[in-house]
This record gives sequence, structure tokens and C-alpha cells, in this order.
Amino acid sequence: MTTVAAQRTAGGAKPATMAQAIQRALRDAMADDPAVHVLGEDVGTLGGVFRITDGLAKEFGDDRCTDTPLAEAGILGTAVGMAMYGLRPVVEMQFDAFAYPSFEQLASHVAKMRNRTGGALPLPLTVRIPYGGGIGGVEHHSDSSEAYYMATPGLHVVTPATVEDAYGLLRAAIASDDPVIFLEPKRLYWSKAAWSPQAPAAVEPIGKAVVRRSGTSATLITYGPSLPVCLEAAEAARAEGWDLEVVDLRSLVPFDDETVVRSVRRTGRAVVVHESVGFGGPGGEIAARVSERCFHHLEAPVLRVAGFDVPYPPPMLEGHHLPGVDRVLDAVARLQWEAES
Amino acid sequence: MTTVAAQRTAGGAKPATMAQAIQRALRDAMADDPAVHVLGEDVGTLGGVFRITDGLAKEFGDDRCTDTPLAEAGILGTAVGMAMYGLRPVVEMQFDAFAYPSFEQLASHVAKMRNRTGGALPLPLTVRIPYGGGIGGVEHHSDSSEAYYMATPGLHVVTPATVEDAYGLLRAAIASDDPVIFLEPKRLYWSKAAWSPQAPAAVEPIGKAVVRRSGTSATLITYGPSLPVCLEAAEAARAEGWDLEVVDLRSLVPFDDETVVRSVRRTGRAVVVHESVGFGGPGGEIAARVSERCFHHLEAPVLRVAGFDVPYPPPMLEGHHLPGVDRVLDAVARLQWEAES
Amino acid sequence: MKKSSTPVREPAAKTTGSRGATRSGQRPAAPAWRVRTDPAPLLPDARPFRVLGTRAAADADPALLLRLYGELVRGRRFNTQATALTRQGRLAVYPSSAGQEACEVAAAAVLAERDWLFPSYRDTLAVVSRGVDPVEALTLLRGDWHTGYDPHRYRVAPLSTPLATQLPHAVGLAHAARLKGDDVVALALVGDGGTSEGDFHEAMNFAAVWQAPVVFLVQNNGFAISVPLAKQSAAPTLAHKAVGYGMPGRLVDGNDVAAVHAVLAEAVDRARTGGGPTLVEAVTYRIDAHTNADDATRYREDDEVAAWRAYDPVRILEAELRGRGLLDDAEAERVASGAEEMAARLRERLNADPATDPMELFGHVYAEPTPQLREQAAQLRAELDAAAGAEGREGGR
Amino acid sequence: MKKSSTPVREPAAKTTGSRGATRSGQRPAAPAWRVRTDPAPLLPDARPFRVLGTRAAADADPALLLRLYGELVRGRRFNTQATALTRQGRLAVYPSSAGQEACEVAAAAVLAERDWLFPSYRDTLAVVSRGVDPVEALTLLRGDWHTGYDPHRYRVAPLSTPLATQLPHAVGLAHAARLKGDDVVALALVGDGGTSEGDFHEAMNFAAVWQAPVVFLVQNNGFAISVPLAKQSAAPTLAHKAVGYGMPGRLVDGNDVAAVHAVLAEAVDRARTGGGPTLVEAVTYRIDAHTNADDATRYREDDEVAAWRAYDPVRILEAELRGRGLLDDAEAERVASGAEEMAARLRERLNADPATDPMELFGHVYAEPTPQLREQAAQLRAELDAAAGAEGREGGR
Ligand SMILES: Cc1ncc(C[n+]2csc(CCOP(=O)(O)OP(=O)(O)O)c2C)c(N)n1
Ligand SMILES: Cc1ncc(C[n+]2csc(CCOP(=O)(O)OP(=O)(O)O)c2C)c(N)n1
Ligand SMILES: [Mg+2]
Ligand SMILES: [Mg+2]
Repeated sequence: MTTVAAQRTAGGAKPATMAQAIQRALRDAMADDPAVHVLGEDVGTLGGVFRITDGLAKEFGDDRCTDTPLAEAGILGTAVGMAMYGLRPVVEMQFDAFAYPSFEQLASHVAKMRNRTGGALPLPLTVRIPYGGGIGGVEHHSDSSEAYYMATPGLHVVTPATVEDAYGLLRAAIASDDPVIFLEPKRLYWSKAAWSPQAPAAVEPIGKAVVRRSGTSATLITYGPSLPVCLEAAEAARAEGWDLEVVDLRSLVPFDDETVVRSVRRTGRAVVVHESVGFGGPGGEIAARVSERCFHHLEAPVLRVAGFDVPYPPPMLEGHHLPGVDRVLDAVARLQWEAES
Repeated sequence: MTTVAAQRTAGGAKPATMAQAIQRALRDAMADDPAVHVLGEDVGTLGGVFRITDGLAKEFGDDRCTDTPLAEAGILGTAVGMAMYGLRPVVEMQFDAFAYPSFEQLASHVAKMRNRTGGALPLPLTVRIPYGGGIGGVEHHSDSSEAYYMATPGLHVVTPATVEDAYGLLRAAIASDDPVIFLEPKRLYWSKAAWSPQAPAAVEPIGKAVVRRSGTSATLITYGPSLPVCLEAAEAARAEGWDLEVVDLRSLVPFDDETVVRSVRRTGRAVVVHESVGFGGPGGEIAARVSERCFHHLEAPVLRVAGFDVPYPPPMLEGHHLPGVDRVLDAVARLQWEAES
Repeated sequence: MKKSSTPVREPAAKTTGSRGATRSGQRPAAPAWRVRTDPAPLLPDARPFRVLGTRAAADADPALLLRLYGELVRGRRFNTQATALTRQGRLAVYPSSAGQEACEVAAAAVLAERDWLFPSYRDTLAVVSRGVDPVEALTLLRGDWHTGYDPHRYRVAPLSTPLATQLPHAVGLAHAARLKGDDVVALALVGDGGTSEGDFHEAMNFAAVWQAPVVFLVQNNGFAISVPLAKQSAAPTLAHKAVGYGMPGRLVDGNDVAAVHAVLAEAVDRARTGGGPTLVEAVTYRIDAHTNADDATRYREDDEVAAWRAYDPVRILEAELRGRGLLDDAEAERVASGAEEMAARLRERLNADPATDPMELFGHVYAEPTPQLREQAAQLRAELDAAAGAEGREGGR
Repeated sequence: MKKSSTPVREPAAKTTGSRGATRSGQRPAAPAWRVRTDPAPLLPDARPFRVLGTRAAADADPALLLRLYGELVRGRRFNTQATALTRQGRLAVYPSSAGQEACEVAAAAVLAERDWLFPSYRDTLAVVSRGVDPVEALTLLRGDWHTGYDPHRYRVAPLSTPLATQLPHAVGLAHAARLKGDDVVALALVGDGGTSEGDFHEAMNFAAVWQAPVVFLVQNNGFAISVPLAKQSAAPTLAHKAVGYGMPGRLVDGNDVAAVHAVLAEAVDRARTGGGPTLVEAVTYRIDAHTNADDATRYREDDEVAAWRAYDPVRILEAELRGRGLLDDAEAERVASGAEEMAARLRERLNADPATDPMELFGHVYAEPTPQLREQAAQLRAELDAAAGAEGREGGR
């Protein structure tokens, strides 16, 4: 997969931010399909508080990119109705915690509509949610809420960690006939990569993880905002003699057991890394699956490095909360290396 | 602990249902402390759709047991304000899925208020939620939503599986200075046990699991509505030569690692059983913890028996969805017994 | 009933001017203030609009009244039959709309085929009256699946159990239709209790801001399960809520089918012609208990029920029709026996066990089952096969 | 401004009687219909209530006006100082209430010590004006903790970032106080945008049904970030929303501090004396950008800002005071230099780095940390110790 990605960006690739790639994906989707409508708070004239929707209202008109009243349940609820009528709404929630007022619409309708109606009412609907911390936001601006969505059958849950995936996954999400929760790692919005908007990556199907770094000693399983942390940790680990493999899940639902299990069976050790709370967070599911499926291949228990089990801290303390390189390396060090040798 | 329970119910115990025990706990708490207020939809004159609050409005007046307007965020939100003023509100959500409109109040305020204010504003607030299926309810009446609450630091999450615990845990929840999500297994409301309301069980601190059946072959880890299933499975397993231990978690947050780990280290095998969805459900966290902490004692991977990863099915199909005795036994059979012998 | 009126926009006026800057000449003038919408035409009448038994009845179309009469009689019979089926265990539960049939059938009758209906959980009758196959409409309550009909085929959204959550859907659909240039109106039903939910508020507001072609019908039947209106709202009427969104509020006698039809027709027409949304409150009463599982004697007096039972939507229309010579015994008999036939067919069809396939659990969660769901489906398949095998063996013994 | 009036209950009246059962004698009478509350006194005036520059100003208490003037001048200075501190990196963010100071200081001034204030995220100034230590009030925005003050000590709820979510808290607290027999009123602030949230609706409704002693002040500053009022609501005024809950709605010029104070005082008084809740809409304008991080030129015209800048709450009060000879240059100078001192103290205190303890992450999640949190605290403790050790060693080199 990495090869394919490399090919695609070969010709004429210029540095682009993840924010630009997301914006471009919206633009291209709207241009390709008049059924795609963007709605949310401040997405129109302002272009969104992260400027992701900048220019869309101008290019496609207020009816295609709409500033809504300030009411998240109303936004998601009307989007459901729009999807029922054949549109493909793309909803922007301004911040993670501000999606909570729409939780009932999400859990009771968005996730269930296709099923309730025996397939008669699919909801091709994307909910974009900037998530996670590391940007110095005050309370309620830095939640990692993916556990809620993972526990809700009927939703797809994806999150890009690279500029290219931001484009490809969002195109795939909008093209999907099922509702997709598209989690945008806020602190990677301004991450850059050589990426050519002239030849944007083909849309990959949702549900495939990717090995971002090959290694033999242990597997770091991660996604979204923690991928750069893991890659950095993997580099640092070389000094300790560990050659770490890094798997970027990209899709939490569906989960790519195949890629993850193949890696861990080979390395025999695994650490799950994410920003979300540990207890009850995504890592529990991931570690449980890996422990069950790789039981006879594991040299050490699957460990988790996660945010602490506390409400997201204030800006001045978030550095102590967020899993960083050192905490990842500490976990790797606890993978019972002595036992093996 | 089982001994203590037996002692307590020794004298003059008559059969009581779990519904009666919960009602009695509310009554006693209200009688003991004028700060305890019950509020919710239909809790007053009607006594609640499950009759849990029957008689409370009559005994304590409408101001202590209040029929609210039909608005769950409003109910929980006003309860927050009441708790801020020193009351101990006990909120009833009519059904699991109807708690979702209050999700923002729960996640952004109830769970966080103490922390946000550095301890200055604790919220002694109990949210009672009838949960789970098995009673032939139409859609939105049978959700097992515990995963959402477990993933939200600041909440305690408890659920009784016995008549006695229903009383004791609810008293403990109301006595707690922290918000407690009190999950009531709907299909156990009418389960009966010899239990003496004259000498109700002393309130145990929240956070202790209990071994409901001792065994040596493997541990079934469960809670709430699945406890009877596990006990029945354990009986049936004797025919296969398996002597199963059954742990009733009672409290999901805090989690009693000690009791669970002690059991699994001894038996070497474990199956987590619950009604909630498998993927992203509580079992992931539980299995991950057990796998990590019992790594060198495990003879087989920790398995999970859970509801399927689907929206809760309609009444006529729920029997196929709910983890029953056979499915538990199938999982036990897959615990790699050959490998051992 | 008030005439529909397009919102009036006052010209911008400097208020300070009118009151005068009497003392402080240096005081700067306030920026222009404008009331954006004239509230007067939005306000509901003080009393519910009525047709039957008033002079207005003379103008009502006899053919329409007869058609509504037929629907009412069938509707009542549908309610009693469905309730009976709960006693026979053929329905898991039934929230009867007995007493509210005028609202149910008027809501269905007022819509064109291309329009959409958004029912609440109590509105099976409106769904059936709109033309949905009754067994499909009752699937949810029988319990073999959730929504039993194809919403697109009938342009009827699923019966919504979580209260008021269907209202924003109606707004979104109506808005989408308008954006596409389609002539489609959405009519959404909700109860008095449902108006307390945040979703009601957000839907009303979006509808008004977007001027979506949607009509909200609140069936104020006096209770939300056991909770009477007085504990639900302190508003003068629920129709008064409209003013705060900038849409017209209309109050109508919910037992007077001609009145409900007229008010809804006007609102639908306003929506259709670009006049935006309307909130209609129909004052009615829930004659039966909340559902067959409820015991209404715990929270209300028989007297109250009796008073409303006397003011029966079927009987008051019948009285009108008979008074005007539009209905005789023979015709009434014909309608009644048609309703009986409908009920008999319903009984018959619901007395058969529905075909259910456990594997359907996995068929509709996503367009394509996830790998995880495929695994789980295989597990259930194996369980079912094993059980069938065991049965087969037992049967062979 | 309308006189406060207790809701009028109409006697029950048979409506059919009034319109007459003209044709069908057999038609049963409808059960009694009653409008539960007279809507007329609930309706807001057509234009915002003003005091300054009108005849009413003559009746205003000079001492109160002078006190409010001092608060306004200090309030403006607080806003400019806090904004400046964001540029110096001393505050993570500051949502300025420049232009809205009249609402902020009136909200604080109108409350008795025993009353409670429920601020929204933009209302740091109201919190400070109520007496909270400014550095404690700014803790959230500096980022060393969330709420920096003890809500019980000041009877000020935490600044609420999730919009409108604090409104039900205010209702619950006011209701609880009344149940306990305490004379406590809650005043809750919310923005024009916040009125669209479901929590606004539910709070208003609970307050009205419970007749809770609570006052809601909507600061309609024209924008929710970039979204203008016209995209937020189609209501005649936001005050009209009150009618749909059965509470009085009042409209006031939000830049006229005397008017805001008078309207709020009346509402607080009504709440205190058992008259229930009031919704007050104050028409004002957000002079600064949404926060220091926002670029308001993207969505609004300088002309509009200039018009409102001219109608400055501080200047119009100053003009009034000077016109009436209540303020001279010396006094104005004294007030201004007091405000400068306040700003200097604030700068000084915020220029010091706050003491933070990472271990506090675990201290307030529960009354007692869970075993899991104890483990995690030990882990962080060990990391910190190791880091300190490493630093110590490096320092020793
Ligand atoms: C969000 C939500 N909360 C609670 C319920 C449980 N419930 C079902 S019906 C009902 C009362 C509804 O009253 P109303 O809106 O007046 O409708 P009616 O039953 O009178 O038709 C309640 C509380 C629900 N279905 N949805
Ligand atoms: C529930 C919620 N949704 C979204 C936001 C993000 N947000 C912060 S301020 C704001 C605009 C608020 O507008 P308004 O209520 O008019 O208050 P103002 O900023 O004008 O004081 C938005 C959308 C939020 N804080 N809370
Ligand atoms: Mg009702
Ligand atoms: Mg505003």
C-alpha cells in the first residue's frame, strides 16, 4: 500500500496540510456529485473555525454549504431527513464535545435507520468531528470520543493520520452509502506532506489498516493523532535495539483484524497507543481482539498507552496527559524482553 | 461475602422482587435524608412505568418525587442544579435509549463538574437507567448502553444482579458524593429472592465484585442480566466435567481488578459474558485487563460472549441475539482444554 | 381561524427618534432596530377552531366529509381491533389512538401522494390511513421487525419511538425537496409531551429559519403517559410556541375532523406555496390507556374520560352528516360493515405467525456486512444448523 | 415596559356555546376549553425598553447610575486588558464582551449576595463584576485549570463552554432553593446563538412549569461566531420565545445599562416574590471579534461595527451623567484611573506563571480515586520523579 501511495504522489506533489486535503476532498466531492451538501455551524461565510470549508459556500452557494442555527441535534437530525430524500449530507461538528447534544440522533437514528427499515432507508451521511487534544484548547474542546461511536453498531468510524488519507478516507466516507463518523485529529490539521491535489489518491475502501513502518521486534497499533508519536517512538527505539512495526488502523469500524493480527503474530509483541481514555476506551477492544487472536504468538501481554482516565486536562497540563514518545517507549520496555532471550 | 449476605437475610426473609428492593432502597433513602429527591417521567402519580417509584409521591409529596416534563436533558440538567444546591437527586430515565438526549449533560457536566471545579462542586447524583433486553420491548427499549458510561471518567457505573444488591448498591449510589449510573437489568425486575426488607443489607462500598459460584476450571466474568445465565451455564457445565467460577462484577467503574484477577489466575481460563454489543462493548476492556494481568496464568485466550454487533433486534428475534446458556458453554468448550491435558 | 399571512417586515426605524432624546443631546443614536417579523398574525386564536356544529360546516364539502367519515369509522375499528390483538398476544403492544381518530385520518387525508408523513409511535392509524398495508404498519408492534413498510414507497417515515426525534427529519426532508425544486410538503406528528423535548425546539427553529415546507401537528391529548398537560407546559396553548420561532400557530378542535382537515389543508397549502412552516395544535383526548400495558385509572378520573367519550370524533361527524341529510342508516351500515371486513382481514392476517429469519439480524446493519458481522453470522448459522440437525435427529427418532 | 402581571386564568367556558351549535342539535358539547394563561401580558414590547436619553432617565437613582458607570468603565478596561494578555501569551484565549458591558455589569449588580449567577463562556466580566477574583475568573482562559473559583463561595456557577447547558442548572438550583424555603434567585446568561439549543428550550419549560425563581438574560449581540441572527432565528424577537412557555418576555436595549438594570431588577423581583421566571432579551452588539483567534472581517461590515461602536454603553451613560451634572471631569478621571490600577494589578498577576501540579490531574475526578487512577497517578509520579532526577543529574554536571 505504501508503494501505491508513493506512486500516486510521485508527479508534481507539493506540500499540503491535512486541513487542505480535507477541504479539497469536500470540494471535489461537491463538484462530482450535486447531492453532496455541507452543513454545520459557521461552515459558510466563515469557512469553519478551522477553515476546512473555506470557499465552499462561495463556490457552490449557501444551499450547498449552509450555516445552520446553533443546535447540533438539529443539524444531525435535519441531515438525516436530507439523506432520506437522497442527498449526501456532510455535517461538521465544531468540536468533539459539541457533538454530544446530537448523540440521540446519532445512536437512535443515524446508526439504526438502515437496519430498522430492513435496508429501505440507508443514510449516506458523513459526520466530520475534529477530535483530540494537543492544541491548547479549553475544556470541552479536546475530547477523544471515538469509544462512543465504536460501541454503536451501524456506524463506520474512520480517522486519517496522514494528509493523503485525509483526502482518500473522506472521499470514501462521502461515497459510502452508510453513515461514517470521520474523526479529524485537530493537532494534525497543520501537518504537512508532499501531496498532489492535481491527482488526488484514488478512494480506498473503508476498513483497511496500513503498516506505516515495518519492524520485527514489536507492533505499535495506533491511529490518528498518535501515529506521529508512534513513528517517532519507533525511530527512538532503534537506539535501544528495538525494531518496531507501526500499524495505522485508519478505520476503527470496520476493524482490519487481518492486517493487525498478521503483524502481531509476526512480532509477538504489541502496544496499543491512543489519546482517548484507557479504561473503556478503544484500546480495550483492540487489545482484547489481539490477545485472543494472537494468543499463541504473544511473548508478552498486549499493553496499552492511553490518555489517563480523567476528564481532558486544561492546556497547561495536557502535556502530562497525552501519550508521548517516552510513555510509548516505557511500554515497549515492559514487553518482557528478558523472558524471551 | 456470600456468607455475609446469607447471614443478613437469615431472619425473617421473605421473597421479594428486585423491583421491590429498588423501591425500598429509594424509600429508605428518602426517609433517611430529606435531601434525596426523585425526579423523572411518570415517577409521581403513576409510580413509574415499572412501578419502581410507586407510593413515593404519596408518602413524601410531589416535591420529593416529581413528575417532570418530558425532556431527559432537562431532567438531568435540572438535577445537576439541584445537586449544586445540596440536594441528592435520583433521576429515573424511563428506558436505556431515552437517556441519550441527556448525553451532553452527562458527559460534559455530570461526569466533569467535580473535576472542573477542583473538587468545589461535587455532584451527589444518581441516574437510574433500566437497561438491556429480554422483555420483548420494541426498538429503543432494550439497549445495553454501559459502554458509553464506562468510557466517561467521573462516573461510577454499577449494576445489580441480585435482589439484595439492588438494595445495597442503590443505597450506596445515593449515599455516594459522586454521580453514579445505576443500571437496572429490566429482565431481572421480577426476579425473586428471599430478602428481608426489615433488615436491609448494609451498604457496601461501590467497587467490589463478588464470586457468586466458586469453581476451578474457568472463570465466567459477568454482571447484571447475564448473571443468571452464567450461573445456569455453570450448573450445566458440570455435566461436561467443568467446574466454573462465576464472578459478578456489580461495579463496572471502579473495576475490581483484584477479585477478577485472583479468580482467573487460579482457574487459568476466562470468558466474559454480557448482553451489550461485543465490538466496543464492556467486554473488550474486561478481556484486555484480564489478558494483561493474568498473562502468565492463562491456558487459553480470554473469550467473550456478547450480544451481536447489531442494533438491538425486534422482540421475535431477541432470543437469537441474547447470549444464552448454550453460547456460554460453546465458549467454554473453546478454551483449549486439549492443549492442557 | 386567522387568514394565513406572509410575515410582515417593518421598515427599519430609529427607536430613539420616537421616544426622543430629551435630556442629553450628546447621546449617540442607537443603531436601527427592526422587529423582523410581525408577531400579530402568528398568534393562535384564543379558542380552538371548529367547523362541525358551527356555521362553517355548511361550507364544508359533503364528499370530503363523507370520505372522512368512512376513514373515521374504519379508524375506530382499527383501534379496537389492534387493541384486541394485544390481548390475544398477536401484538406485543399497541398504543391506541382511540378518541384521536380525527387527527389521524385528517393528517393522512390532507397530503398529496408526493408529500411525506412523519408519524410518532402512536400514529399507526395515520400510517394505515395514508395507504400503508396494515400488517406492514403493525410490524413494529408485532415484533417481527422494526419498520415493516418501505418508507420511500409510501412516503411515510418510520414510526418514531424516541419522542420528537422525527421532527428534524421532517424538516430536513422538506428542505431537501425544496432545494431540489420538488413540490413536496412534510407533515410531522408529535404529542403534547413531545413538545418538551429539545428536538422539538430545534426542528421548529430550523424549519422557520429555512422556511421549509413542513407542517407540525401536535396532538394534545391531555397526557404524556400519566403526566397531564399542566405538568408538561405552562404555555397559554401549545400553539403559542409557534410565535417564538416566527411561524404561525393554529389551534384546532382535534375531535372535529372537518376543522383539523381545514386547518391542516391551509397549512399544507401555505407550505406548498413558499409560505413556510406552521405549528398546529389539535386539542383532543386519549380515550384508551397509554398502551394496553398501562392502567390509566391510576392517574385520571373516569368522569373526565366520560366527558370526552361523549364528545366523540366519529359521533360528532355522524351527527353533522345525519343532520344535513348526508348520511342515512343504510350508508352508515355500509360503512360499518366495510370496517368490519377490514378488521376481519386484519385479524386473519395477524393470526398467522409471521415468517422470521434470524439471519436477518446481520443483513441490514451496513450495505456490506463487516468482517466481524460475517463471523458472527457464521456463528449463528452454525448454531441454527446444529439446532436443526438436533431437531431433525429427534424428529427421526 | 409592561407591568409585571400574574398569569390570568380564564374561567372554563364552553366554546361551542359561544359559536352555537347551529345545525346539529344531537351534537355533543365539547369538554370545557380553557386557555391556561393569558398570553397578552407575556408578550414583549415591540421595541427595546430604554431609559438613558428618555424621560424615564430622570427617575433613575443617581447613586445607582454612578455605581454602574464605575463598573462599566472598569469592565471596558478589563476587556481591553484581557485581550491584550492574549497577545502576550498570558491567556490561551479571551472572548471579549466589549460593547456588551452594560449587560455584564447589570447582571452582576442586580443580584443579592445570596443569589446565583450562571454565566456563559463570554461572561468573565459579569463574574468579575460579581466579585470573583479576576485571576480566578480567568483561570479557565489562562489554562492552568478549568473553573478557578469556588462556585459556592461566590454563588457563581462555572463559566459554561457548552452553550445553553448551564440554563437547566440554573433552573434546578433555583427550584431546589425554593423547595428548601430559601430566598434565592438564579440569573442565567446565554447568547442569541445559544437560544437555538435544545437545552435552552428544556430549561425554559422546566422553569415555567415549576415557576422557578430564575431569570434568563439573552444577550443578543447579533452573531454566533460568524452566524448572524437572521440565520439563527426567524422570531419577531427572541423575547417572543417566552410566550410559548407561559412566561413574560421582555425586550431591552442592551447598551443602556440603566434599562437593563431596571428590566432585570423587575424580573428578579418577580422571581423572588413567587411570580416565576422571565426571559429578557437584551439587544446589543459584539464589538470585538468572537475571540482573539477570530477574524470578524470575514463575515461582517466595518460600517455595522462603527454604528454600534458609536452607540457605546459607556459613552451613552457618561453623556447622561454629564448632561445631568452627575459627573464631572475630576470624577471621570478618578474612575478611569481606578480602572487603570485594576488593569495594572491584573497584568502583574497574570504575568507571573501560575503554579501547576501535574498530579492534580488525578485529584478531583472522584471523591476517592479509583484503584485504576491510583495506579495511573503512581505512573505519572514515577515519570516526574525520573524527569526531576535526570534534571538534577544534568544540573549537577
Ligand atoms: C425520548 C423519549 N423519552 C421517553 C419516552 C417514553 N415515552 C413513550 S410515550 C411517552 C409519553 C408521550 O406523550 P405525548 O408526547 O403526549 O404522546 P402521547 O403518548 O400522548 O401520544 C413517553 C414518556 C420516549 N418514547 N422517548
Ligand atoms: C454546544 C456547543 N456548540 C458549539 C459551540 C462552539 N461555539 C462557541 S461560541 C459559539 C457561538 C455562540 O454564539 P452566542 O450564543 O450568540 O454567544 P456569543 O458568542 O455571541 O456571546 C459557538 C458555536 C459550543 N461552545 N457549544
Ligand atoms: Mg399526549
Ligand atoms: Mg451572540
